[in-house]
Amino acid sequence: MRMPDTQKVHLSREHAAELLRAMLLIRRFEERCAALYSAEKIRGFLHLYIGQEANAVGIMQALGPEDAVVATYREHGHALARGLPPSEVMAEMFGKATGSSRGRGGSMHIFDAKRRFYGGNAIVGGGLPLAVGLALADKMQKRCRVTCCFFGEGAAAEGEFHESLNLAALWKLPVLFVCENNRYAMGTAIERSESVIEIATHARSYGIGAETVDGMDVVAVECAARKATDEIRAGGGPRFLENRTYRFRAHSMFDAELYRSKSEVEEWKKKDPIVLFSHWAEATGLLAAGRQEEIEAGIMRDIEGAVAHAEQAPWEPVADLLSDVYTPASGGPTS
Amino acid sequence: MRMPDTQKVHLSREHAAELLRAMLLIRRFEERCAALYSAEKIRGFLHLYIGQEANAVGIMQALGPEDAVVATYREHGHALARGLPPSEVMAEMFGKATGSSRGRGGSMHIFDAKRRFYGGNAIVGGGLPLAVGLALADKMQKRCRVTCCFFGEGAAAEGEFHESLNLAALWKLPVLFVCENNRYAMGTAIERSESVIEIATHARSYGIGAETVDGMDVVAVECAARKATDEIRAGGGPRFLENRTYRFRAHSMFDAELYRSKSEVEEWKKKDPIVLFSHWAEATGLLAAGRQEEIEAGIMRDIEGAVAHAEQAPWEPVADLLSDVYTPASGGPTS
Amino acid sequence: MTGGRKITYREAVREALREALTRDERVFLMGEDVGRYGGAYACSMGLLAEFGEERVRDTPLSESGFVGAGIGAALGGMRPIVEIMTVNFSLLALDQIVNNAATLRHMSGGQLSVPLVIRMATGAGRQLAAQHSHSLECWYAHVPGLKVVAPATVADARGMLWTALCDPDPVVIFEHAALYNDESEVAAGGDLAVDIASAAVRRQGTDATLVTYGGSLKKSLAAAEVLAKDGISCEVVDLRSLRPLDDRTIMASVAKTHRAIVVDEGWRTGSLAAEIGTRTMEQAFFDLDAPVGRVCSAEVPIPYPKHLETAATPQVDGIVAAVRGALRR
Amino acid sequence: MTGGRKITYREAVREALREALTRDERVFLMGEDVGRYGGAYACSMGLLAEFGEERVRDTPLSESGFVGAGIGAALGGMRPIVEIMTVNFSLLALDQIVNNAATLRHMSGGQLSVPLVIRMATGAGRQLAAQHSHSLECWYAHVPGLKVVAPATVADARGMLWTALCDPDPVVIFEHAALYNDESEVAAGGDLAVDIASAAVRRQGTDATLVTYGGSLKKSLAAAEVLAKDGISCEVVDLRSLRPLDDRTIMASVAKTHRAIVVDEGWRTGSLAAEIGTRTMEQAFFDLDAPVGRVCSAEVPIPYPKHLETAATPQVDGIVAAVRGALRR
Ligand SMILES: Cc1ncc(C[n+]2csc(CCOP(=O)(O)OP(=O)(O)O)c2C)c(N)n1
Ligand SMILES: Cc1ncc(C[n+]2csc(CCOP(=O)(O)OP(=O)(O)O)c2C)c(N)n1
Ligand SMILES: [Mg+2]
Ligand SMILES: [Mg+2]
Repeated sequence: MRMPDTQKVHLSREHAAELLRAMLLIRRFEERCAALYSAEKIRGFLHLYIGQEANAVGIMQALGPEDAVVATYREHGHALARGLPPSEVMAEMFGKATGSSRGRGGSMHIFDAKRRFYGGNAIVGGGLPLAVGLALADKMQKRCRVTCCFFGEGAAAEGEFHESLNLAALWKLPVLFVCENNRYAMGTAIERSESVIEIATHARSYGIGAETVDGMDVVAVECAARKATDEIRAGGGPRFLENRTYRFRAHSMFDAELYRSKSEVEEWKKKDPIVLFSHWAEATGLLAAGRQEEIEAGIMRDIEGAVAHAEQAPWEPVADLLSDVYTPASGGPTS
Repeated sequence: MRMPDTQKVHLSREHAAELLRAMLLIRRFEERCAALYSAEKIRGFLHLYIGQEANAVGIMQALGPEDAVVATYREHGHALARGLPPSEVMAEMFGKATGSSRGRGGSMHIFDAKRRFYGGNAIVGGGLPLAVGLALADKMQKRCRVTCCFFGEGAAAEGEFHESLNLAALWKLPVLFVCENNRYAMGTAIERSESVIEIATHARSYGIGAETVDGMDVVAVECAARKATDEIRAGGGPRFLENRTYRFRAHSMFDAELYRSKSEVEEWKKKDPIVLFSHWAEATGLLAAGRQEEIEAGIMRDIEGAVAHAEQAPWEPVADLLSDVYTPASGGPTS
Repeated sequence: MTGGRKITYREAVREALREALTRDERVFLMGEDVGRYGGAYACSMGLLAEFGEERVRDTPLSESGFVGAGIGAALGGMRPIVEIMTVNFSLLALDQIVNNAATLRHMSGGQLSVPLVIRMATGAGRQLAAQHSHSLECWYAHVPGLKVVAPATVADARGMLWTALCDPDPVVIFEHAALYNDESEVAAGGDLAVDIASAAVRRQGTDATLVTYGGSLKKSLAAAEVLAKDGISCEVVDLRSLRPLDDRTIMASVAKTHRAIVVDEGWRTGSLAAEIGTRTMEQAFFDLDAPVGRVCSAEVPIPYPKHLETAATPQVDGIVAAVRGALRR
Repeated sequence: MTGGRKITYREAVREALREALTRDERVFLMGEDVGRYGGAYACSMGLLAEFGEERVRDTPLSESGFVGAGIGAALGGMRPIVEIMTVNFSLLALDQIVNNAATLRHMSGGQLSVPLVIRMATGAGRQLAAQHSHSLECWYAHVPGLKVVAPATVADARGMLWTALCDPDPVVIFEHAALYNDESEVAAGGDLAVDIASAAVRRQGTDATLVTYGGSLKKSLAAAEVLAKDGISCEVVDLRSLRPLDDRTIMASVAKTHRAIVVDEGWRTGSLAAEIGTRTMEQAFFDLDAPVGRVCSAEVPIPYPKHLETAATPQVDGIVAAVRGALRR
């Protein structure tokens, strides 16, 4: 792994440890989720992010608390990287009342208004217009904020991709579009879904500055994100990153993975973002020997805590089923 | 007007007269329609094609009877250029039972299965997927045919534009996409609807060969269409033409045209495709003096005939209201 | 009321838009041709000049995109009014409306709200043929998380918008295209906001109840007029809110008249009229002297020619006949 | 019948697809992940290898695009089977279905037909939360020009596809996702096509009629079983066709039982159950001893946790209670 040369990131020891910690948290959290799925504690769909951790973690480095994030059904990684407490995310996976969305959303619908984490959108492409709107609100209210929207390369075939990119570009909105191109939409390889497989090409056709990024390299992702968000904050309108990445696991827990070869998966696993980064950081002296073990231990404690919390957390009472379909009578006009 | 040099069209006297006749037929037919609208013989929406005649007429020269055409609500021009009998088109405008669609569709929904004229689609962008499907059927049945799909530049913002272009390119389908870029979608100028105003740029981002064509020059349009359809028939997959054109009239009969200046309209009227072509054809000797008058006279007779036909044609009886919602019991399996 | 003045339904919508844009700077109007063109139905004519292009925002033809952007802007603290030119094009935005606008509050455990107003023209009657004549109010009224209103009068067109904007949840407003030229007196000045949760009895009567909304109110009132000449007294209930439905007002009327006919421009099968029919049966079964009748659109893509369009959609004659049928006279 | 054999609903769908692809070379299957993945519900597993990628066609995620392409291909002489992975995503394709598939025949004056079959999975019950648990059959059943069927049994899953393909008009097939693992005996060999126009009485009874379809049939039969133990005899009508509705079978049953309860997983307001309730009132008012009851989904975006999902959707207990309520015992 080389340092990306587009823009030097100040990689302090602390920051390196933080990057590693954030990626490891996602990895271990999700490994645990897979087990909990088999144990039938987590149900419904569960889309693991394992292999793609460098993307959420790298991008989040460039976002502040005032910025907004819109993600997909494969969003546990983004939620954790955004700083949502693992206990709340885990409780959500269990469907418990202390979960991020009070347990109502589960794995695919993690929301956190305080942290400006706007889901958790399970309709492919459905989050993009929301991101455009959030950015529009910021622009109209003259707030210097970025809305970051994650989606897969499969979403690039949806009409909403096109409509959203055009709107964002036309209105010069502060959106960072992040396409996590993991080469598959469920079982459909990008070659079978896109006539032009470089998604960034499309972005450019709207006049949006777009870059292709190594999505297995957390530093490269961070660099690209910092550059893009700087440009957006400077009023340059939307930017687009196409992160080349890979999911190591099946699409969901129902997927027999008939559409790709074991050897392809093994090839990509050699680029494991966590292994590559930790090796590199150790080699360059950014990560002291033994530090990773410490980090792992801390993470395992957090995850145990999260699971314990989720286990004992209460279910939402059935009597509350209909609450929040509408806002309780709010007592009148807004002005 | 210069001869386009991309590909010489064999412009016999006959052909020149035919181009002129076809454009004039549309012009006079629609002028008559406008009057009939005021006379309340035609109702609903009426979207005149006046100013854009070179497009339908130029393109149709490259299509044979086996090819298919999909158009929009501004399709009288395409219908007439495709060879639908003026009397049937006029009867349709009147809503009479002898109309192309038995009067049920009116101005926006002219269909002619025999002539493979598939409407008449009033949802902006809605025709594009149909064209993709018609072409898919041809490809799957190994028929060497082209499906030509007309739409406006406003449609390029719709998600279906994106989905259709991607599908056609991905599957290498024999579709000729013709974007009639008349600079306005109702009252919205292209600069306000497209982040990149050269629509052909988008087409190229799907890997589709695309050209920008002077849509006021019937010979240029014909040349471009012949080249594109030749490439398509040779198995090259879809092609895209962006025809720069202009509508001289309001969007529909309800439009007060507040969004563009009279002088802009006047500027464009100097490029009147009929005037330009007839002057050029006369100057080059392709059109004998007096020939245009003859043609005009013939057209006026046809239009009078069409109006007379439409006037006296019967209404569909109310008793038939529900017929053709479903196919009458067809008596069993298809095989 | 500080004295009435006559305005059209279109002017009422325009005044309501102007008032909203004036009162709350978070309000903006967005949609196809709302700006330079002045709105497909001229409802926003002049507002671009008055409020500027940030707040009266022409959009590209991207129904899903800009409706979704409206939802996002609402999440971001704005109070968007999104105009979908007509209900016919709203099909392209249904995913955003059903899967985002309607669900976000509940699905996020109450964290988010979507204070969005979507306006759209609806209905047939102007010879616009099959793709431009839909009445899909019933589809929207089916969706938990949405509120749906249908101003049938000039006063409601004037008043409902502000109330809808004050609502913290997404409200869909259906304006029947045949109403824009209607003229009527409305109160001048003062707070014109109206209740958007309850039905209104537009005419008192004792023999049968006509339950209706939107573009069918006029026809129902006209039918009541015709029937009155024969001594048949109809009560006419204008639903106003299609979701939630004001069962109380409907049932109170049925308790009095013992007969109900629903007049609804939607296609008959699966219409809102079906819902009202079943509710009435559920809640007032033993009050009913006859089954609840329905006057709906014929089950056919609406054809272009006037005589067929008229035959396909509810008309005064059909309403009169339905009432007579229910009364067996 | 040449002797039965046990297969699952999923296998029945797969066999039906295989049969269709074998019998008519104009038939092809197109949709997201129908090929290499084998179908989101594994219904088309193995078909790609058998029929090749032209005829088992993986599409990009472009619901409007490929459904529209299916309509176009049907116009072009093919017999496409378009799979929309689930009804939830069909919202993105509704414009094509409503404005093109359903209208083209009528609007063209009978010149065109659209022999298209659209299949989609529907329903809740697998903890997939608000955006993945819709039951929007009623919306489709509202649209003239469409036919809508809901195979509730393995035999119907096996037989309805071919009948749908033989239909010259667009047919939408709803497969409830909770049924795919159900197993049952079906006839082997021979022509397995079934009538798709009429309802079936799945259980005879005398005290009340349960009218239902799709994923709710099992629950209704289970409720009938429970009630039978208390001496309450329920007739269970499986609608099978949701458009057109087979009124005759429903009314014949109601004429016998005098009480009807509709079990329908759609949200209550504006549900198909409302239509059936109103029709029953219209056609059998004086046969009814009680208002037609409805067991529907609660009006809430379906939540993820099992206990809430269960509470939100029709269950055996609720059906039993509704029948008892109607019978006052
Ligand atoms: C509109 C829509 N169509 C289909 C689906 C079913 N589906 C869920 S995830 C998925 C694949 C998406 O692929 P991609 O966008 O590349 O994201 P990834 O899963 O690879 O992260 C599909 C087809 C859906 N959720 N929404
Ligand atoms: C989906 C949809 N949205 C809006 C409309 C209303 N509408 C009809 S024509 C039109 C403008 C289309 O412009 P363009 O595609 O450039 O074609 P032109 O009218 O210029 O030929 C609009 C907005 C529609 N028919 N369909
Ligand atoms: Mg992917
Ligand atoms: Mg245009």
